[in-house]
Parts: sequence; structure tokens; C-alpha cells
Amino acid sequence: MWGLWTAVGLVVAAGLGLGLVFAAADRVALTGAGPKALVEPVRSALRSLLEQRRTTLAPDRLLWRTACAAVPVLALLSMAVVPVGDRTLLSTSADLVWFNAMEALLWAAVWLIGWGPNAVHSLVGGYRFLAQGVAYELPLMFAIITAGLGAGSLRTTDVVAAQSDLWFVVTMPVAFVVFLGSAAAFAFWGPFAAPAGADIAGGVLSELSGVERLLVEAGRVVLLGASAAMAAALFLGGGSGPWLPDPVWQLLKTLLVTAVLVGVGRRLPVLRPDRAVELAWMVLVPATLLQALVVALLVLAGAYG
Amino acid sequence: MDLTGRIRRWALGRPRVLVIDAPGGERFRWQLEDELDRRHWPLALSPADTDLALVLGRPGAQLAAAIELLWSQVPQPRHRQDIAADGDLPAQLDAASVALVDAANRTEPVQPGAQTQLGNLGPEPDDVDDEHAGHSGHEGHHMHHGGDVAGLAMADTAPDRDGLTLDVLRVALGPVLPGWPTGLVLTGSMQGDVLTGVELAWVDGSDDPNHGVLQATPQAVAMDQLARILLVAGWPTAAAAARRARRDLSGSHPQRAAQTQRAAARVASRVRGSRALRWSVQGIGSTDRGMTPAGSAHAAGDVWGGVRHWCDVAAGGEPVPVAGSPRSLTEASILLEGSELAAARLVVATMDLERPATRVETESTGV
Amino acid sequence: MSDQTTLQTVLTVAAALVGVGLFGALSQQSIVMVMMGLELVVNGVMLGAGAAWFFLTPDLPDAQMLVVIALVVMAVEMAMGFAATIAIYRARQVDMVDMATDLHG
Amino acid sequence: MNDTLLSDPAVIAVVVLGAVSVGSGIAVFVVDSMARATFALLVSFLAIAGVLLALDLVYLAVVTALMMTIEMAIMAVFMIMFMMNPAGLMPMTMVHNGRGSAAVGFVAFVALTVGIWTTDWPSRRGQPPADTTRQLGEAIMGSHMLVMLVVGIGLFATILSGTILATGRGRYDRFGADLRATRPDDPTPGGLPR
Repeated sequence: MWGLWTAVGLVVAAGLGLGLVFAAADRVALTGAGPKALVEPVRSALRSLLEQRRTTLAPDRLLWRTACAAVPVLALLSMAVVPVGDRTLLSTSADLVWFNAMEALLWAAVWLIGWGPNAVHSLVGGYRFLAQGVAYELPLMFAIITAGLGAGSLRTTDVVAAQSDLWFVVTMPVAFVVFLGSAAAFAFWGPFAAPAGADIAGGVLSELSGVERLLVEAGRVVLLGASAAMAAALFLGGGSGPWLPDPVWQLLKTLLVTAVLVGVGRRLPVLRPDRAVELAWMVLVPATLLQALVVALLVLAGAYG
Repeated sequence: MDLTGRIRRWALGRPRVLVIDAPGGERFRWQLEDELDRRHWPLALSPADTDLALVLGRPGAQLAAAIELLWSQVPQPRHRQDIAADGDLPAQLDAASVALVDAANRTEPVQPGAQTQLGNLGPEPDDVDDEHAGHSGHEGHHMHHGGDVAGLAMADTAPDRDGLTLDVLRVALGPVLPGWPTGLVLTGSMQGDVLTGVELAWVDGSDDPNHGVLQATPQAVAMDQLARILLVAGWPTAAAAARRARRDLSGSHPQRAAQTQRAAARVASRVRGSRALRWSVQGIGSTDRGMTPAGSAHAAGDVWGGVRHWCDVAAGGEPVPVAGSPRSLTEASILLEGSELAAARLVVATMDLERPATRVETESTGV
Repeated sequence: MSDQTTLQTVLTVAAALVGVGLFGALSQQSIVMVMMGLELVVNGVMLGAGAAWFFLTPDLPDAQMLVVIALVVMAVEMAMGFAATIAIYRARQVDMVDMATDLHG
Repeated sequence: MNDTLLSDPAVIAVVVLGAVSVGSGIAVFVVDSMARATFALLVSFLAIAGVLLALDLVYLAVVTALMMTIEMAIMAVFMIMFMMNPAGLMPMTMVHNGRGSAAVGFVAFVALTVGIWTTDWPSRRGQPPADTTRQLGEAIMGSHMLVMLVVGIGLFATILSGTILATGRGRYDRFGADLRATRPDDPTPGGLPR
């Protein structure tokens, strides 16, 4: 059994590491500068530390600052239920719901980042994020629950164990794709970056500088990294694989998911939220429900052992 | 050099740049953007995100005042530099970079201004106080006393498209925004993110006598417009590709002309062929309402039509006769009425707006 | 603390939440604020049910079901409250309970 | 079993979280700003979720946090829509009958507290299950299925009636008086080809 502080430290390190990997991959895809761009996230972080925090006219400072600090904390908390090896820092009987709840709490945080500074673009970004959040919450929930359904448990370690014969992605492709898409939506990244879009001068990020910008940006990439690790655990069999030890396999799968996510996400333009939201309600919700139905029938037929 | 100094220099080695181009400096802006792309210096989206503010050309009095206000919101460390068109561009950027590190080494107690965002820059500094985002009281009904707080007027209410009478905010966009024609100011009311009562005006722009003379092929101009649209539409990788193609098109390498043409055509067909972009922008700014004269450059009348048009020109296709294509501001403001903020930004980015040829004193737009 | 004292303390907290919520629901003028008061009352109910489950009958799921029902009640209350607010506002430009009572005039 | 059911740190956590919950519950009606009131309410809910977590009701705790956060975030939008002065830039009071309401609230609290402290609570019956989430799930799908059926129908009815109450447009507005329009006439078209 790990000591508590070791475990916390490991989760924080794993979260930051995965976030850094994601940020580096993202920067390479974005700038096309090759491997040299890999250090850019570190450079940006240092630059943010050098920068002054700024304020705006009549902001709600308490809520604003709290929300900025909450984003990375929530991302790390969602990392706490991601299985590393065959254990998690926090093994509850409802890990999957925990992961989802942290993303829901992110709503409140991002909304407040948009609201706090009392500025037009920022507020519009907050509105966009809420609309996006409402639309993608249900598909995400159904996607996560589908994995739980296949395993017959909400515990992530049970979900990984249930895939010893067959990876869930084979029978749950829709849930897998929706999970990754929703993760991008909750981190307002890639095609779902409308809340921080260039058309609203950076939206929720438009008034952030210095440490606060660093916190929010770090939270976003940590969430994306944690989601990639979670996707590997929930749908790609976690650490299972031949020859190599489990954690190595898990890391490889996580890196693969990261690469695919970045590669696809940076190939697309931002989807305008008013259109994407209709797609989420009218297509993704029924699609994920059907997916859950199919998996439920497979469970009844005994397909998952 | 001590370690901290070295780290500081490294950290600021890729400063985020806010380019402010006084009208008429397009060609020079292209060179600057190419140089920034070469150095991988990212473009800033807002003052909060800015390290370096580079001012191109000679801004007129009103634009200069707006720049001053914007500059007051940039957090330390920061550096602002006027870039001269006839100077050595890389040398000037190197100098700016050094000056930025110097600024970081000095610890100045200057606080950035407590203004809200650059979206709030009105044509006159007095207007800034009128804009006020979310904190909206209902002046129009119940026992509320109206008035203003912290110099900010409370919001008013007005009928909206859902039949609810909700708050409206007075907003002003411009004159400096990413992907926005510098010097253009949009004033209007906003409910949620829907703009009404839109009025457009140019601030005085440039003092430069060579103002408005852009020596470039229509193809390169179209590629520039495409880069702007893609930036606003949120497709940074394609925007960078368009900027690269623009550089090659405006360069003088006759021996590589065929290659340049192929590259330009590739960028154009990538944008044209993007289903995601088409799905996102189709129907925005549609002129179904019969506002646009026939024969306008925008075949389908919407942003996607505009994108296709610019792609055709940028790919070197036959230059579509653009009879009367630069739209007047009045025409544009009618088109923007009732559109969402994002849609308005896309429509403006797609339009080839007519700039006043000489200095114009804008009358007060009645905010 | 003995178990009984702990239970009583937790229930007292629940009672305080109910009291504060009642005060809010009765005193506030804005419909949204009234709803917040009601939510606090239900919050107290949830806490009480959870404590009762843990300290009294952990072998039965009934108290857990009560928490679930409390959550559902809150969701329904929210949804219907906002729907009613929009309907009233659409008709009368009113979002305050005092003014809504004029409706039967 | 000579030990108490809750360990000492857990008791401390429960008491502190309870105090936070009540304190932020009071703050809801004290702060000027609607934004702060909404998020004070959220803090109150999250504190209760923390207590439920300490009481080993993990699923309920997490679901409470999830649902209440979403509710509060949506409430924030409504508050901006409908509230005067949501940021509290101008301090103002919007209460009626404050004294009477306070009296009612206080009397309710005192009555409940007296009841709580004078009752001789029975001792714990039975043992908690190994997996509380499973206990709840089996109840929902088994012995208490009827409750969940009613709740499900109730929620469905809420979705329908809420939408009908809130919307200002019916199908005649969208498809024309004779319902013959092939494409609905909406203020914003949305992303599906319809």
C-alpha cells in the first residue's frame, strides 16, 4: 500500500507529465516546427511566471481567482481515479461518476473565469462554454457509463480487468469516440475551442495573464492528458499487452491516444457552437444511447464473461 | 550572465506579438508576419496575452489614442515598438526582443490599466466607460434605480429575438482586434451574443501619404484575406499555411513560379474542400434578405460563398469580375444586424471593405 | 464523540440548513432566490437521510433512495421553477414574487 | 464493537464540512452579488457531498456534486437573464417580511433541534454493505423499481412541461399556419440539414 503523500505526489506528477506531453504534441502540431517545439510548453510556462497578473475594471476578484486555481486542481482530481498499473489513488465504488463530476465542476470554474473579469469577450466565452457543456455532458455520461456497463462496475480497475479478453473499443467504438470528443470539448481545445476562440479575442482566456493564465492552460492540458490515459484504460485494455510490463503498455497506449487526438483535432477548424450543439443533442445523445443498448444486450448474452 | 537572467531571456525568447497595422501598411504587415512565422513568435489574441506590441506605419490621432488605451492594458513585462517600413526588419525585431528582456529585468511598479478588454475600445476614450459586460441591472423595469457603478453604466433592456425583453449591453469592437481590419469600429447593442443596432465607422487610420497603396497581385491579396478568415474561423494551421503561400506569392522568384502556384492551389483546395469549415460557416451572413445588389463578389451570399470566392482567386483561377465588390459600411452594417458576435466577425473578415481613400474625421457614431 | 452524539450533531446541521432555507424561501423577493431557499431545505433533507442511513439502517437501501429522490425533487423544482419564471416574464416582464401575485388582478 | 462507527478524523471532517455548509447557506442570502449567492449555494452542496463521502455514500456524494454543479452553472445564466444587478455592484436588499421569515426559519430550526436531541436514537441495525453503490443499484433495479419508474416518468413529464412553459414558439411558428413548411423557420438554423 502506498503512503498517502507518495500517492498524491505520484498522481500530481503523472498528471503534470501527461499534460506536458499533450501540450508538447499540441505545439508541434500547431506550429509545424518539428521536435524543437517540444520544449515550448515549458518556455510558455516560464514566461507566464514572469508576467504580471492583471486586473480589469470592477471584476469579481474572489470568484475569478478561485476559479482559475480550481481548473488545474479539478484536472488533477480527475487524474486520481485513472488506473496506473492496476491501482488508483482513489478507489471508490463510483470512480467513473467521480471522473464525470470533476468535469462538471469544471463548468462552474470556466464559467466563472468568463464571468469574473467583467469583460465582453470573456463573458461571451463563458456563455459558449456553458452551452457546450450542457450539450456534451449527456453524451459523455452515456459513453462513460457504457464502459461501466460492460464491466458491471463503476470502479476503473474493474473496467480494466474486464477487458482481459476483449478491448472495449471493439464493441464500444461510438462511446470511445464520444469520450475523446467530449474531453476535448470540456478542455475547450481543438475543434471545440470556441469558448477561447480567436473571434472573441481568446474568450474566457482573453483577460488572463501571468500565473492565472498558466493555471488555466495547465489545467486544460492536464485534463486532456488525463482523458487520454482514461480512454486507454476504459477502452483500450489499460495495461494489458504482451512482452512489456503493464505500465509501459499503458503509457504507450496513452501516447497513442494523445497523438491521434492531437492529429485529428488540429486538422479541423473550430466548429461553431450553435451548430455543433444541435449535432450533440440530435445525433450524439441517441447514438450513445443506442451504443449503451447494444452493450446491454451483449452483457445479457454473456459477451463480457 | 547569471542563471536567472539567462532563464528570463530564454523564457521571453518567443514573445507573443500584437501587430497593430495602421491602414495602408498591408504589404509591410505581410513581411512582418512572415518574419514572425519564421521565428515562431506567436500572435497574441488580446492585450492580456501580449509581450510585444509592434506598431506599423503611422497611426492617425484617433487610432493612436486607441493604441494607447490598449497598451495600458498590457501586463508587464512588455515592450512596444514602432516598426519603420524602410528599416531592417529582422534587426528591429531583435532589438524589440532585447528591449523586452530589459523590461523584464527592470522591476517596474506600473500596474496595467484596469480597463476591460480591447473589445471595449471605442472611437473616443470617453466611450469606454459605457461598455459594461455581464453586470447588468435592469434599468428599464422594476424598482431599480439605474445609474452607474465604478463608472460603468448598468445595462438596459430591449426586446430580443426570443420574445423576452432582456438586458442589452453597449459594445464596441475594434479598432484593433486579431483578424479585424485595423481602424474599423463596430458599435452596437449586444444581448447574449446577438448584435443589434450595428453601426460601422473607420477611425482616422493613417497619416501616411502612401496610404492605401498596396502593390500586390490579386492572388496574394486573396491569400491574405483567406489567412484572416481562417484565423477568425479558428483554424490556425490552415491560416499559417495561407500565410506561407502568401509569402511565396508576393516574393519575386520567377523560376519557382510554377511551384508557388501549385502550393497556393493546394492551400486553396484544402480550405475549399473542408467539410467541417463549410458546415460551420455556411449560411452565415446570408443575403437572402435581399440586401445585396446582384453581381456581388459573394456568389452564395454567405461566408462560405466568400471563402470559395477568395479560394478561387487565391488559387489563381480566373479573377471573377468583382463589380462593386468592396462594400460600403452601410451595406455591411445592415448585413450584420441581428447576427451573433462570431458570425459578425466572420462576415467582416470575409468582406473586402472599402476604405476611405483619405483621412476621414468620423463623426460621433451616437453611442 | 459517541455515535449518538455524532448523529445528533449531523442532524442539527441538517436542521440548520432547513431553517436557513425556510428563511430564504419566505423572505426573498426574486423567484430565483426563492428557489435557492427551497434547494437549501432539500439539501438539509439529503444530509439527514444520509446520516440516518449510516447510523441507523445501513443494511437497507431505503435511506439511500430518499437521497436520490431528494436529488430528483431538486432537479424538477429547478426545471419547473425556471420554466415558470420564463413564462411569467414573457407575459408580464416580472421576475419577483410580489409582482407575480398581481397576476390574479 | 467497542469502537465508534466514524473515526475521529472523519468526525472532525463531518463537523467542519457541516459548519461550512451552514455558513455558505447563510451567505446565500447575505451577499449582495447574485453570482456569489449562486456559488455560495454550490459550496453548501459540495460540503454536504463531502459529508456523504465521509459516510461512505460515494455514489450519492459524487452524483450530488455533479448534479448540483450543473444546476448552479445553469442557474448562473438565468440569474444574469432575470436578476437586476447580478454582480452586486450596487448593494441592495430584495426581501419582504424579513423579520417574520427569520422567525419561521428559527422556530423550525429550534423545533427540529429539540426533537433531535431529546429523541433516544436506536443503535445501528445491521452492517453496511461492502459496496454501497451496488446496494443502491440493486434497490433501484429490484425492490424499489417502482419508485424509479415513477421518478423516471416524473422527470420525463418535467422535460416536456418545462419546455412547453418556457418556449414562446410552437410548431405553427416554426412550420407555418398549415404546418406545410419543409424547413422549420428558426432564429438560428443549427447544424443539421433539416
